[in-house]
Amino acid sequence: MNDQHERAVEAVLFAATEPLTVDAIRSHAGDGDVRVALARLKGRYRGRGIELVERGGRWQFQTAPDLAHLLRRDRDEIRKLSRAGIETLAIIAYHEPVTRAEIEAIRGVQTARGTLDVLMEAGWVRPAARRDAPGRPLTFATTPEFLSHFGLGSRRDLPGIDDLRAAGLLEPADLAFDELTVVNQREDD
Amino acid sequence: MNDQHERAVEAVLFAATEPLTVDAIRSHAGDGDVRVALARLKGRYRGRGIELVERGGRWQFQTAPDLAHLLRRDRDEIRKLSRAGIETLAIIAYHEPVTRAEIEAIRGVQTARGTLDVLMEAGWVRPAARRDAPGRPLTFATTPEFLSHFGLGSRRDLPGIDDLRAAGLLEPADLAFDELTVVNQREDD
Amino acid sequence: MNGVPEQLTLDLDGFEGPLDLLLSLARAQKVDLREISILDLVEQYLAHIDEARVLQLDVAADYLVMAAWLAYLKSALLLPREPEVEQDADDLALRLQMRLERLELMRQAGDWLVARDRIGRDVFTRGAPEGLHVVRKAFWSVEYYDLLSAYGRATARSRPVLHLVPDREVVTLEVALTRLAALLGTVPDWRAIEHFLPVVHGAALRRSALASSFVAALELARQGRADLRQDGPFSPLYLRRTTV
Repeated sequence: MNDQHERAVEAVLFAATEPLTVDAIRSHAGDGDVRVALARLKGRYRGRGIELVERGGRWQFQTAPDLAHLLRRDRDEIRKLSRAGIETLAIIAYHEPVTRAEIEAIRGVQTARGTLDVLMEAGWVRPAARRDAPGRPLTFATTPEFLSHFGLGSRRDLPGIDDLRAAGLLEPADLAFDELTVVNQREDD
Repeated sequence: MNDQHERAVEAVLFAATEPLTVDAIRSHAGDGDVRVALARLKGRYRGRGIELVERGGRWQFQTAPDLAHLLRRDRDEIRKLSRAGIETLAIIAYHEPVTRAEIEAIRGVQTARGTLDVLMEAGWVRPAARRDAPGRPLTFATTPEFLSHFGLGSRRDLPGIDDLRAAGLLEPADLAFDELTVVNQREDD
Repeated sequence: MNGVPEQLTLDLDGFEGPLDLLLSLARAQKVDLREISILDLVEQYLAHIDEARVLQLDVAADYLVMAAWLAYLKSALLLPREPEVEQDADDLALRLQMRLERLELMRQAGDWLVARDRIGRDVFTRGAPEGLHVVRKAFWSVEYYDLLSAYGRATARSRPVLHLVPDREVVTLEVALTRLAALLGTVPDWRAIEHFLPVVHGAALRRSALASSFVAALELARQGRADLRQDGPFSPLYLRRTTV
């Protein structure tokens, strides 16, 4: 019963407390083509008050964006990010994995201690691997929650990211050069 | 616009943290006949993986009852019992009912708190009567599951001490010693 | 109280570092960042900093560092055209322009991000999800053999250890000593030790008699009652009563 499987996928996604990968869905919904079921469900909910979306390979139901005004009432406002926080988040999203020094090189200013903490506390940024460079600095990257929170299917949905990458503007080597010029200038002083 | 109202009701119910009265739904979803929208939605979700239900005048989405089992997935894990666990189990089997202190006296080492817990969790050991002795210590005994796991009809099927000795299972230390003397004699030859 | 410096202080405070100030000045040129006149930009920036200096304001070190670097860039850009130097200055100017462009892009991306349909603000997930649960059932596995050998192992640790040495016929040292002392009195001259051994049956008992008699001979020699002689290693051992 194909339809039975689609029902199962629907129920599992509804019950889930977080976005689910296809594998996670399969482990609960049992045998059947999960992708086919997801595609059908996505179509079925199109234009409804609820929609099925994929974020970074994870699937979830959420309310339709155009109904936001009805639902926002009574809810706590999302804590507003500082300008530095927004900028830092964008830089990490475009350049990940990226070190703190590289973030500072792009912004041309030191990053306040709290800025990265706030992003990590929100669950949007996580420490990633250490860079294989002198001092082995820690790098930072975005999380699946970042994609989900901002409604991104993947990082490729970030505007212009492919162009920037093609232009070589997202290369760590390029950033390192900027950093170097800043440091050299400081030492010249 | 009727459909728009239905969408709103759908989204409101989906996002609600608790079942909502018709009035509560109206206060969020705005003007429109909430009851009509609810009836339509109920029909729309009939036979799906989720359904819209009313309980005591409050409405909510819930997983279709026949799919509830999907939300609870059992995973079997085969785990090996620790050495201490096996020894403790064996002592209980041979000496039951036996107190913790007696087990420790036989093993010659203290029994970690978790060891007996694991055996009880496995269903092989149960607390038995209290010993009529100072402190009235609890005794432990094996269960029918223990017998069936090891294919025993009763505890009498456990090999006796002589059988164990004959099988070389009883005194591994002495066994090793015997082997050593044999080797020495051979070297004499 | 002078109103003007305060205003200027605020002016600089409003910027997040020198790059931010440069970017704001560049935006004021109202052209695409790629078309920007770096020279104009540098002059505006330096004018800004100079003004702050004239007013004796504290200017953060970062801004001064950037000012020094921009002053260097300006002079390099204005230098008479020497092929290598010119290349270098143009390259630096291009890099500065690219840095500004990238910062601008990141700013726009940040604005774009926060304007997205965000969960908890614009879109909402299910308010009361039932949740998915994985119930782990542990199956413990033990083999019957492991159970039995564990019992042997455990009980062996506490069971009193009894070592049985099988009874064996021996010629004790006492017997050998008495016999040898008595015999020595009857033999006046050197005799091999074998001569003094009791007649016994079995190779093991014979070896025992030899060993005990040998030790007995050593003991008598120590007491000064017997002399021992051996001509070389493993050659026959001779005994006689000590002659005074």
